[in-house]
Amino acid sequence: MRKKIKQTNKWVNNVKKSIYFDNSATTPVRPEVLSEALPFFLKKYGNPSSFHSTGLEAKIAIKKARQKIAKIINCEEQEIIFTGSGTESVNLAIKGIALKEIKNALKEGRKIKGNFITQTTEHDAVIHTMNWLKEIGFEIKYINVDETGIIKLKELGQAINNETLLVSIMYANNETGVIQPLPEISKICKQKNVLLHSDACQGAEYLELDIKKLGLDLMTINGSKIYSFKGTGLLYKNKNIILEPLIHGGNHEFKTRAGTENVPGIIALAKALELSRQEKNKESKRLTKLRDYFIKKIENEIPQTQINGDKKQRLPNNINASFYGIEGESILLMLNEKGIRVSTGSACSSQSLDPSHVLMAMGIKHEIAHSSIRFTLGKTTTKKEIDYTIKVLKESVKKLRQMSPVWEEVKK
Amino acid sequence: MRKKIKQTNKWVNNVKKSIYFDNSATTPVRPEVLSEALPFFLKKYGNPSSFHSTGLEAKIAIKKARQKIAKIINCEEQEIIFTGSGTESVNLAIKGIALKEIKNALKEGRKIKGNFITQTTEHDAVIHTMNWLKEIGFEIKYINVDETGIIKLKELGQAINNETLLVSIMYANNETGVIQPLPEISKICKQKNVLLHSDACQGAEYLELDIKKLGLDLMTINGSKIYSFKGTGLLYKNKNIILEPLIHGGNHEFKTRAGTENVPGIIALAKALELSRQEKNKESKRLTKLRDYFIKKIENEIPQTQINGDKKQRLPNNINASFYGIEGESILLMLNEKGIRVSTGSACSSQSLDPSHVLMAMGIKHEIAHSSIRFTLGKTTTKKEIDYTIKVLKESVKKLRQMSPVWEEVKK
Amino acid sequence: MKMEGQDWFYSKKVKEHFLKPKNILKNEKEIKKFNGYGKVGNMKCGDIMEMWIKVENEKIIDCKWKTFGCASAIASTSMLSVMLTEKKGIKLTDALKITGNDIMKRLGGLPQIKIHCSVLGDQALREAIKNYEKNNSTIPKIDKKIKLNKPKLETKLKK
Amino acid sequence: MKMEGQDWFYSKKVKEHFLKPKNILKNEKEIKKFNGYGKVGNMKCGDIMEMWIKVENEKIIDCKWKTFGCASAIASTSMLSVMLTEKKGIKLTDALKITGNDIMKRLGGLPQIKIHCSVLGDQALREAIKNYEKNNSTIPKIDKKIKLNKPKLETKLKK
Ligand SMILES: Cc1ncc(COP(=O)(O)O)c(C=O)c1O
Ligand SMILES: Cc1ncc(COP(=O)(O)O)c(C=O)c1O
Repeated sequence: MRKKIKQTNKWVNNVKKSIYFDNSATTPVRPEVLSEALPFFLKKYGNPSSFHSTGLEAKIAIKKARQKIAKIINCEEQEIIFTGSGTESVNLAIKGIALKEIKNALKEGRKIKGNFITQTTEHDAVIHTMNWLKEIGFEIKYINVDETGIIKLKELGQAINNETLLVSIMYANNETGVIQPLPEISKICKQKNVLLHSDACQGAEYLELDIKKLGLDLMTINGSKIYSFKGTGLLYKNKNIILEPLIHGGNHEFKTRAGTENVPGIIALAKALELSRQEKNKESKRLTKLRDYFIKKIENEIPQTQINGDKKQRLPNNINASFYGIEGESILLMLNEKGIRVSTGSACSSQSLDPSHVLMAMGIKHEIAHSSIRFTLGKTTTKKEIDYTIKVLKESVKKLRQMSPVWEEVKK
Repeated sequence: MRKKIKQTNKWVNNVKKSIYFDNSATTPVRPEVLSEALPFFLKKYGNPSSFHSTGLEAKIAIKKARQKIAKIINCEEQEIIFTGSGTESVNLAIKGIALKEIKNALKEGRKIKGNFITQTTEHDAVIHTMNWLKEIGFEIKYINVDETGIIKLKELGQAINNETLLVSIMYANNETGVIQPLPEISKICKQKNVLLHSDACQGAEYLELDIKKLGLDLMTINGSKIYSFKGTGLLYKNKNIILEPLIHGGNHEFKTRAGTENVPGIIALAKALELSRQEKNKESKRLTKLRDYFIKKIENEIPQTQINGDKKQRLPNNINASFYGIEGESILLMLNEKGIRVSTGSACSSQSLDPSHVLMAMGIKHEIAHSSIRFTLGKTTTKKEIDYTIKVLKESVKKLRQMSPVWEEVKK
Repeated sequence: MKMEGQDWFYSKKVKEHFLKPKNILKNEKEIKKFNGYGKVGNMKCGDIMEMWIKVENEKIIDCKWKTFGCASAIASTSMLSVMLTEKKGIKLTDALKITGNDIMKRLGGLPQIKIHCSVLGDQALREAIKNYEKNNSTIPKIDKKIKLNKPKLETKLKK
Repeated sequence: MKMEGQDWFYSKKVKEHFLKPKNILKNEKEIKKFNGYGKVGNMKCGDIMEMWIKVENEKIIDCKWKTFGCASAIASTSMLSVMLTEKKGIKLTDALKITGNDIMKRLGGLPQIKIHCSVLGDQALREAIKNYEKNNSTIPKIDKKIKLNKPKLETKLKK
């Protein structure tokens, strides 16, 4: 089976039928990752809780995966909680803290006390969780970012008080790739003696993950962004923190998250993290070059554009650009016609008509936020693909601008 | 890839290296199920929320899977919520109802009102969720079962009152395979105008799943018990019920469960359910025969044993037997040495020393509960395997009884 | 793939009109030809729509438009412009009867969330007809100043 | 596989002693040979342990046992019986010094939750020694009545 999958290193060619510049939405699974996990579907299918050899085999495999990850993020085995997604990990981190206060308030028949602090460009997983906490009575404070997308540290320091239960600041932004200065944020939190969680889903493939260097108490990672399985995630949780579970049942995951372990998914997650660590430096360098090349091309060849988010403190694979006078969704669909898969910074195309809250939080005007496109490069990205994309992009933008009533004005 | 996996119909042979009688703990993934899902790891890897062709491909695949399942359980598409496990589905059903009251109580700064009703032989997913609700102030009522493991319907009728928020009764028991009379339970709930959830994880492979015939408002199914992926599950939810989500984030699953969809897992779940429906009648007959043969053999060849749970109203693949005078775990380990994988009805072997709460709830004595073994047959089970197992079992029981101080007494 | 266009991605017709929109105003010099002009805008979905019509004998005989809008806005307006001009023109009274729904039908449907886009061209058309009636011969200068809605971040972050 | 026995499944030694336990009392007629008898029981983990010892010159020179217990109870007691008899017997004073920990070490460890099992044999031994001392020559009849703890379902279902 292994060999057969390895053969599928035709993978690269298969993937290449289209140019996939949406790696921040999700990545394909790497063949090495899949082949590591495959035996656990068919042959080593035991339930890790089963008290026989088939169960033991699965139990040991999970333990090894846990050890592997513990080494990578520099923590202890029991500090890793496997979950069913990045979103679940985020929810577990935040609500796991909140539920302790919720329990107490209910027992005492009183209203909620306490506040949570986050910032304005977080992923929906954090924002909607916070909104829910707000609804039930917690105070939620959103720290602002500057025009480059980086958090205003001073505001953070001022916001923390005695009633702060948790600070949650993402590692790298999913729309702009902008990287938050976690060590500095951690310093502030430590000074004020407040717990810090970071949603590191986007950072996990390319950035430092040593939780001691980053200074984190809780950290979320998922599989679907690091060439591993969708529906997998983990939460690093400092062993001194006890979280109230979201999902009750059997005594799995150190009683923090019940349910039969997703054995193949856990094996895959560990393998993917391991590979990403091995390739991190080289791949980051390669992509940074391609990214900067891409950005330069856009700036040179397409007039009236802007790159959104800090150009240095950003993921090596992220380009977020606004093309004045036209709508992101239209650009996206034109590129799609030519086999190029991208995303709008704006959420207009998905289930909401509002422009990207991330770009808006950076003070970018409404219509410019609506004009944005995110290109997120990946393992298989080549310079050739970028050149082709620039060509198609140029034509598409031109065509759309011709039919835009705004363009004539913007040009001036 | 498909063909290659199909070749793996060596599967049967691989699996056969051991005799796997622990199919209620988890099942291997069927090759047909894996091969259906494989393309969604490597090639069709899009995020269903992505607004381009790669995303659309995944979105449509999920939609088709949802339609397939909706047809099988006789509901509408939007009534199926995909989750990350059976445990999560159970939690979503129960807490999804409870959280509405929790929210109101917190807003009003008062204690919790309302009760939940379940029964004494439920899975830990239900019991520990109920215990948590109890802790925060809900009233929890446990309906008793009779000595065959079947719920006392009269008690249920009496327990329901105006403050009842939900009744949750499992379909088939995971330890004894005993089947609860859901249509009758539903009648009682409908009369009293109370919602009914059923944990159907164990029933999904063999029993009727038409929610209209069963009369359910909510139903939990998972992948790991029906020859599909671990870490997958679904909740059927009547469209008139609005559940408070456990996991907040993006607008996935009709805003009831956030997080990037586990595309391969969802495809696999639908395929497995489809196959189980096609084979249900034939396979149930085949297994019922084998089960009854197994039971007769035990009763005839091993003295001083008892079968736990109703012999008719039980899953076609479940045999739960107590062997007086000796401990389940010791039998399990002796069988394991001979390549036979079983489970103790008692939880002694796992993380708790208490005897099975299921058997105890049926009025079975402590030491007899400790003497139980569960055999759960599966797709690949043959009569030969049973004959071999009986032989090994006979020897093991004899050997253990020889060293038991209780045996001499029990014999009389 | 039956599902296309029904509830998510666009129908074939939408795609066609999006990729090759009909009756776009390509050259500002053309404007002189027209005797009715309408403009509507909704930056909430980044939509701005301008439409020019030429009316003769109470019939629209030509029509051009421009939009800063998404694919459904482009396709809807393109389709509307075809509906207005396909049979050698349309009576003003009939033009006024065209609804977003009619446009959507011709397009083979739009996703739920994009339905409002089909109304945009329709709205611009009404404005253009009103403008024609008010001021039969002179076309007002194009108003370049676009009013933008103030961003409301609060809708997402519940502060 | 380093992990075996450390924190979950059993060590090699445990397996060995479980599958081939040493010094089991096979025949009730043997009982006559012994001059010390102990019995402890804990139905909480389904454990009951009986032990017979033969003492000569303040030395245990033979030892047999029976158990209704799990694999770790069986292996621990088997190991204990070996420790008692391996070097042509052990002084009573030394026998009394053996702890559950000593047994566990010889077994290569036991899972956390099973540690108490290693104490069972040890406890039965103490009872047997006490019995020997109290009543040097006569061995009491085996008490067949086993007291069982009342099941406490409440521990799981919080009613
Ligand atoms: C009856 C029953 N309910 C719930 C579950 C929990 O399912 P999962 O392990 O997928 O969370 C199981 C199996 O573990 C079960 O047998
Ligand atoms: C920054 C960030 N956080 C959280 C998530 C949620 O992860 P998942 O889809 O695995 O739930 C994502 C991706 O969707 C993300 O990019």
